[in-house]
Amino acid sequence: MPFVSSSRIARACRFSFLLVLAALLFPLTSCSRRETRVEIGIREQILHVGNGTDPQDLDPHITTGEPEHKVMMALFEGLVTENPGDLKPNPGVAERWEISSDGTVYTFYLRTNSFWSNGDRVTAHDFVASFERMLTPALGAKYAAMLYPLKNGEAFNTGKITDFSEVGAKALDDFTLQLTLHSPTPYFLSLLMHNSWFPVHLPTIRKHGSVFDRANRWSLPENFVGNGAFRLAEWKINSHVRVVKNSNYWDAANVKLREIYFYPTENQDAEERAFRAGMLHIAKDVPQMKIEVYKKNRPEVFRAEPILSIYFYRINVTKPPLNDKRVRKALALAIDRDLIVRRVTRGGQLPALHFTPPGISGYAPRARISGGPDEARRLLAEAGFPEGKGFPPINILFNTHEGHKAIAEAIQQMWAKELGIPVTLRNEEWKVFLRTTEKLDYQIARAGWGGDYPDPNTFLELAVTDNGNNETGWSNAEYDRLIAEAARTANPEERMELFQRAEAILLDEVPFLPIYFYTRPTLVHTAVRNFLPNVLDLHQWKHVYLEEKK
Amino acid sequence: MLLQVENLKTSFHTRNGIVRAVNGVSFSLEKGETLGIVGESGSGKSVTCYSLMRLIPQPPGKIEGGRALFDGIDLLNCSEKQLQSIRGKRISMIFQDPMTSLNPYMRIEDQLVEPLLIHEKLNRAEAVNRAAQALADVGVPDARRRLRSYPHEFSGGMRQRVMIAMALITRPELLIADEPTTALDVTVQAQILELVRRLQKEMGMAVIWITHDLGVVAEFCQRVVVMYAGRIVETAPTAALYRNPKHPYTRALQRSIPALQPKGAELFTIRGLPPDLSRDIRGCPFVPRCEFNQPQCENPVSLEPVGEQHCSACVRVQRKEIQL
Amino acid sequence: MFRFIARRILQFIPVLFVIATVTFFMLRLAPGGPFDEDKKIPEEIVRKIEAHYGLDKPLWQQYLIQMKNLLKGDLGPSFKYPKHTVNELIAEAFPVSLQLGGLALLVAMALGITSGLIASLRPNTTSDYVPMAIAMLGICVPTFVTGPLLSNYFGLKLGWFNPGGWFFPEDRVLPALTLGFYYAAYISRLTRGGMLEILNQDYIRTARAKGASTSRVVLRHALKGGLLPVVSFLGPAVAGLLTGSFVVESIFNIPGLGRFFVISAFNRDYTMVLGTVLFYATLILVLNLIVDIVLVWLNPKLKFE
Amino acid sequence: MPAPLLQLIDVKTHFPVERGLIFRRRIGTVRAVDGVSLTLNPGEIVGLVGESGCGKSTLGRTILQLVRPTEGSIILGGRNLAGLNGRDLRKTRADVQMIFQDPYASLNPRMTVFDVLAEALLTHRCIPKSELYSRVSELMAKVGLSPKALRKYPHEFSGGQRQRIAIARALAVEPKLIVADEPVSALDVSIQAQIINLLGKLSREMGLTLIFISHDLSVVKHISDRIAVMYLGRIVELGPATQVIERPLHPYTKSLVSAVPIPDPTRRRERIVLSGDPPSPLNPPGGCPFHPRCPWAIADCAKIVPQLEKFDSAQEAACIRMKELNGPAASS
Amino acid sequence: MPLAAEVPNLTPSDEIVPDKGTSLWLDAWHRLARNKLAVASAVFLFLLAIACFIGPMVVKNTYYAQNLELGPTPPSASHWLGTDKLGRDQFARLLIGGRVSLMVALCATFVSLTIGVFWGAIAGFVGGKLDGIMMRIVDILYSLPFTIFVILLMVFFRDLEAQFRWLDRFGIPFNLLLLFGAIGVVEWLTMARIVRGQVMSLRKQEFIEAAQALGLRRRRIIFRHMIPNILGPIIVYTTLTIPAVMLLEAFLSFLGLGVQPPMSSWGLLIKEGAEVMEEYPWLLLYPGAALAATLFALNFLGDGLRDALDVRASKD
Repeated sequence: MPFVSSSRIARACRFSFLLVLAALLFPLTSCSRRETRVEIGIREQILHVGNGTDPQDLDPHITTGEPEHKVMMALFEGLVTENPGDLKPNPGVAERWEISSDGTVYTFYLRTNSFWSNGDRVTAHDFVASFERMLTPALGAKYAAMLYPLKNGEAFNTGKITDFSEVGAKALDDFTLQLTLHSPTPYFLSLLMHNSWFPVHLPTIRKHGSVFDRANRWSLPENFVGNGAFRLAEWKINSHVRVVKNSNYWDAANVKLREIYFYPTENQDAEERAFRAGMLHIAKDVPQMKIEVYKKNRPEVFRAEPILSIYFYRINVTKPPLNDKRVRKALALAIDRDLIVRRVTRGGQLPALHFTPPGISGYAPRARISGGPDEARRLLAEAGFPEGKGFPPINILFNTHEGHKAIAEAIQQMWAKELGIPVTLRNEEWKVFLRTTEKLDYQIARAGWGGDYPDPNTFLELAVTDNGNNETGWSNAEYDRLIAEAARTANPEERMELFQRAEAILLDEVPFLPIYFYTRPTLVHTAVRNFLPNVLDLHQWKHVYLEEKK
Repeated sequence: MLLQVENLKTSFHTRNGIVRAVNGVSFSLEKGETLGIVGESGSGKSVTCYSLMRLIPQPPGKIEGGRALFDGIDLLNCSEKQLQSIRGKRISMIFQDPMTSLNPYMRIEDQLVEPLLIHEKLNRAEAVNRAAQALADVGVPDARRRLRSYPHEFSGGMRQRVMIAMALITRPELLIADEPTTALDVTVQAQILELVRRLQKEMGMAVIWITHDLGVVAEFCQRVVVMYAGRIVETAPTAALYRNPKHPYTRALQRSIPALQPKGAELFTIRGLPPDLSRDIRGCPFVPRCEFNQPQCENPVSLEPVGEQHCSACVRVQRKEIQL
Repeated sequence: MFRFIARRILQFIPVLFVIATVTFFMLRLAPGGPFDEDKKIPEEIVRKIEAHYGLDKPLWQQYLIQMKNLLKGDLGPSFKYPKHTVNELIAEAFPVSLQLGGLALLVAMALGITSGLIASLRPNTTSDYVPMAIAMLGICVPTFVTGPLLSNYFGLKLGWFNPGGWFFPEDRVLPALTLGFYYAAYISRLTRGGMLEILNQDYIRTARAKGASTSRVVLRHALKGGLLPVVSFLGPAVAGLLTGSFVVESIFNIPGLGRFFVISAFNRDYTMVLGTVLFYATLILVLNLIVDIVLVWLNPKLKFE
Repeated sequence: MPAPLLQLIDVKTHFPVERGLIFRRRIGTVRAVDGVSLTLNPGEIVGLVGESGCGKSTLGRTILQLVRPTEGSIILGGRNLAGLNGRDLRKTRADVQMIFQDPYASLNPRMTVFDVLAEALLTHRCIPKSELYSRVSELMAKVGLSPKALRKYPHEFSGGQRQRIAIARALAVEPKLIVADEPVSALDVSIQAQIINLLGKLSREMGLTLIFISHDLSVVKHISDRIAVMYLGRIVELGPATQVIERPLHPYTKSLVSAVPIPDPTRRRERIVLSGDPPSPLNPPGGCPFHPRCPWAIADCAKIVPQLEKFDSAQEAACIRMKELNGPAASS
Repeated sequence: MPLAAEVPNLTPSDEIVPDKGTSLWLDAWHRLARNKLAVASAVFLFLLAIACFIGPMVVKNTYYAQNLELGPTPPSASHWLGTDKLGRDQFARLLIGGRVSLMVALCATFVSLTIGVFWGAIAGFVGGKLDGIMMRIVDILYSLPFTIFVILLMVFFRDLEAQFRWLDRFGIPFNLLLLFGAIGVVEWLTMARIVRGQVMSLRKQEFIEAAQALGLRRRRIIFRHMIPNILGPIIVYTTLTIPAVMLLEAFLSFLGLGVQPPMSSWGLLIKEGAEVMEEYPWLLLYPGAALAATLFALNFLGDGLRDALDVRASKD
């Protein structure tokens, strides 16, 4: 027991305690009810965007991710750009283009008033040099394969030839660029919108080191030169990227936004809070459990647009019992996809009864996974497991994520209920998960796939035997043939027909078990204009502007 | 009369009941007098003095009653503020264990000047001068430099000197010394005794010297109070007490000291153990251990004069039934 | 004292060496490489990238090169952020963590010490039980609960602060409170324990016998000794405040080092992980050293041995 | 003359003071015990007195090998303890036991008396289960404790009783020698008497050899056969108890004796008040270690290290002026 | 416990022996039994444990049965604590989660007690170079990246999983064992430090010297004389770390090490609840309350245990 009578000290302490609290809360006296960032933004044409993960780099030849792509869409302009909304090719640096009748030679006529942010003119040579850089093996560009449709592109990239002049990219003059393709690639113009086709300013790159050095620091804000509607002003890792309007841009007169801030928002809850607090105009994601709240209370800011992505399970077809397609089909039929999208994912996703997502013009898959639980039970019995008897426990592997877990839990229950088969779940950390699926060390594994361009090929080529992303052990000669033939076919109708047949095989064999097509639940402030929904969730920032509804 | 304590009662409220550590103690002290309080551990001698200064940890301790008039102020009932102005200014204390009684985290200087800063409102420089002087007065060599030291850099004896310097720096009227030499070597004890004697003479203060060492009392005190089980059992001028103890306990105590006994002979021992103070003791608390006990000893007793300035709480002595 | 510090710093070397070695091999053993992605990249390209970072060499060579670079203080390039070196990334992110941790430390000390003091002055009364119960709650409520709670309440409901971000001075308040609260709980308990012990010491009685007022006794005499347990706790605590802030950094979207560390571990950003581990290990060692120095400074009885 | 039980030959216990960046260097030595030679006969009680810091406790712990000596031999029953290694040492531990000063710290607060004593009994000997209880009771009875208290914990006993338990524990292993380090300093006067009586009785009845360390001269005088006075790690005077106290030879002993207050106000003694504290054993003064404080010191005292010299048949002291100061006349 | 077992002959034939089984532990037990708060806490924890281990087999709702159409609902008659977002009964999930969390707590306690106390006691008692090395090892283990370590652990032992399938029958998936291992690795470090500090201050005590003088072996001195005397801080630290361990489990399960869905644990429930605290507060409230109540009970029990083991306190 202390020797001190304590009342006075206790009072003093309580007082100082309050003092500390007061000191801590002091700033709020000055900052309650001030103008929010969003409000200032609307006034000043400054857009604040939640952008998912932190961009790793802003060098279009190095990066592979979507967040980087979105930032670079502001910083660079390719030959063609997306038409907001339907993503049809629009003129970009190329004012117009001509396609040869066999569909293998593209001639682009560049606009003469396109400038780099340092004032240099953008020329056809810039594009050729950029493609060369992209394809040079020493750079180790991960997405170099995006340029493989170019004649000899793959050969150059894999070192089989070393002379770039053999590659199908030529500058006929300063403003005429001719690209020769290896085979007619109907979606070629869509490909050009990807950041791997963006031009880079080689003199700048050379100034900061070797052109083929991944670590070349030309893409840091102090060195950066781009040709987009905006230029890079600030890049604070894990904090934000700030781009400001590029006055040298050829169409600068029509660019209304003065600045765009891109914030990394890995934590969706934090992103949603930031949006609610008026710190973001656009929140890239909405936490699952908040979706209904927004749908109900603030429908004007909530969007859930379908995007070109599918959520599916890979099935390892190399081991019993999953090597039996009847079993796989039974599994596919026993899933109540409607229930999953309504009650588990809740984001307006579409139940996936086929593999290629809807929204690709000219292609709507005819084949469907059809039948219900009864059919599933029949198939399972046929395969030798009536009412699931004797069915060995199968495992669903998913990478660590709340959402994946919930879906796996739901499917586990559905299979147990409808088919009577025991299912275990297992989650693995992302990189471990990648290795496990790669080694086919799983039975059923969660997967997702987003299209790189609006064409069935970006989905259906996955299941081709030697495709690195097949990862199911499934191989079908007829399927491979159909996809290969489609690649050689220039006639769109014929081509689509080939894809229809391929997809029918895929749905009959079920190496991929489709679950749902993604939507991108997004929160967009009502003042954001010209931010049009599209299936790739790509937005040309030059069209976007802010204006408060009257 | 400098201090008059009347019927002081202090108890501790513990989980195992109320321990009546001091149970009706009365004594008085003249200016400049040296009073010894003798007793074994648990006899309440220290609690008595802490009660006077209200330094009993509260809870569990509680001063149940009594008065302690110091120069007209009742120390037991005055305000905390008034008491604080007396503590360390007019009444000072030194404690048994100089190792633990000095704050190990503060320099000697800061501790020494504290009474001056509190009570005399001196500025720092003056106070430090006084502190250096006080330290030199108690015989700490190289006082100015040592002011900057920490307690652990001193030996036990030196630390006790520091304690004394600290206690006397305000020239108090009363010094209460709670076994200040128990933890020290005999040689150092001798030094401290000499020192206090000298300072007492210089300042003319009164001293209450608490100890269990009859030798120290004999050398140092004019009058002695013997305590047992929270009560005073005997009080007398030193010489009278030693020559002619009037309580069986005092007598037994004396006989158990080896110094007063022939070498090698069996020492006198008091049988049994001190009483449990959480029990209510109605009669003489020494009864169970007393060699002279009789049934009448179970009746309440009080301290009565049995000689010149000599009081005893033994009924049988009071009735002159026994001669010790 | 100089010798003491010098000797301790020399002792860091073998410890850091072992940490670097074990971390290096642990990282290489962990499945998944820094360039694995769900969309498979052609094998040759992966090899090119690996060659660029020297990952194609035999493991022992990589190890030697890495160690040599570490000796030079070069933590290497980041795999995730190809345009940045690990040194730069740490230099950019650490000040943020430092600020957050420092403020959280202030919060923890201010709340912890005052509430601990209140509790210790009247043990076993309401003014003891209430702060201690709160402290106990503080220990069992994780930051991933307090963070969103504070953010929702003060950020959204009351609108006093931004619910996240690291742009304005007031953005520091909520994260610092979140992070500090947990430690405040511990400090509060330690303060109470330490003060209870000190207030029972003889020298407190001495101080009172000198006529010192209660506040003087507590503040001048008891506090220094009573806070010793808190100070010894601060070594690991400060390290924890700086390293353990991943959750808070993520909840409040703060560009701090904790987030880097965890994300780079998931990305298998070998150099970044190794760099941050070494950085943190050094930090912990240095903090422990500082705590030891402070302990000696606070407690004159101790000496630099 | 029987064979000595214990022989200390030039025992030194030094503690190095080390510093160094990586390789630690010795920068000084605390000479806690600095060349003590002493012989104990069976059944003898030798008192060891001196101020705190003089090395008397260290000497006691050195004899028990709780601290290993730096130099010298400790020969107990013909065997040099100083040279033994761990295993042998543990076996011979039973031969010497210790009673500590603080009865509150020397008993494990979480062991009952029975556990304490049973552990001691079983450490070196095999005692059948059935006998254990009676043996423990026996021990308790021997030190004057009721066997009923066997299941109690130390805190339930008074200081004196605890010291009895500690004595019982020491006796349990049937040691040849007991080192009692200030066994009564922490006790009240009346209790002190009981313990002194008990130790005296045990020594007489069991022929126990005892080293009795104390700073209280009257207690030491009362119980000991011989007294050794220590100062700064050395014995400065040695002789029969009464003689040393009543006719001290060494100036240090003289001042020590004179400092003891006499519990009788009628008797006064001329006091030699020593100034200051004993010097630090880290840097002991050259020559006679006492010379800086000695009222009779002469120039030579700072140069010559005095050795113990016989004054008469029984008493010896280490002072170069011994004869001069005491003279044959003083020895009457 | 080796502490009590090492004293043979505690039951002498002589019948005068009062209270024959008395040992520190039995004594502590009696004292503990008198502490009402501690007893209430112990009863609470006991009932909780019973409920968690038997409850899931008894209650009518299972922890895995979903009702997707129902979704998250607040507490009602059919679901006492409401349902989670997949429409599962929160009460049943709380019980099954408690099973895991309590096992984790037990394991962490066990590991930190065995390794931590042993390590710290040896380092503190022997001292010198050995102490230096042992403590540097602790430093190093502190600094290693835990996440990577967990991933490694998970991957390396994955292949062994098949051989430990039989454990599933007892409700202990192999994964859980790995989880215990991972927790064990971190949990003993701080304990070792605390114990070391305590042992070092105890080493100079006279009764330790007395034990040495008796010629006792080091092992016996450590286990019989030192450890019983530092139980207080050990118990207090243990009770304080248990909630931290339970939350650590959530992190590890999140990484894939630990319980696999649809099983759950309090840590996971709290983590999931925290994500929806605005919309469905009961999903955070009940698991949180369960954890807090357990912590409080543990704390009271710990304090009671400490007091009970402190033989001196009983007479104050």
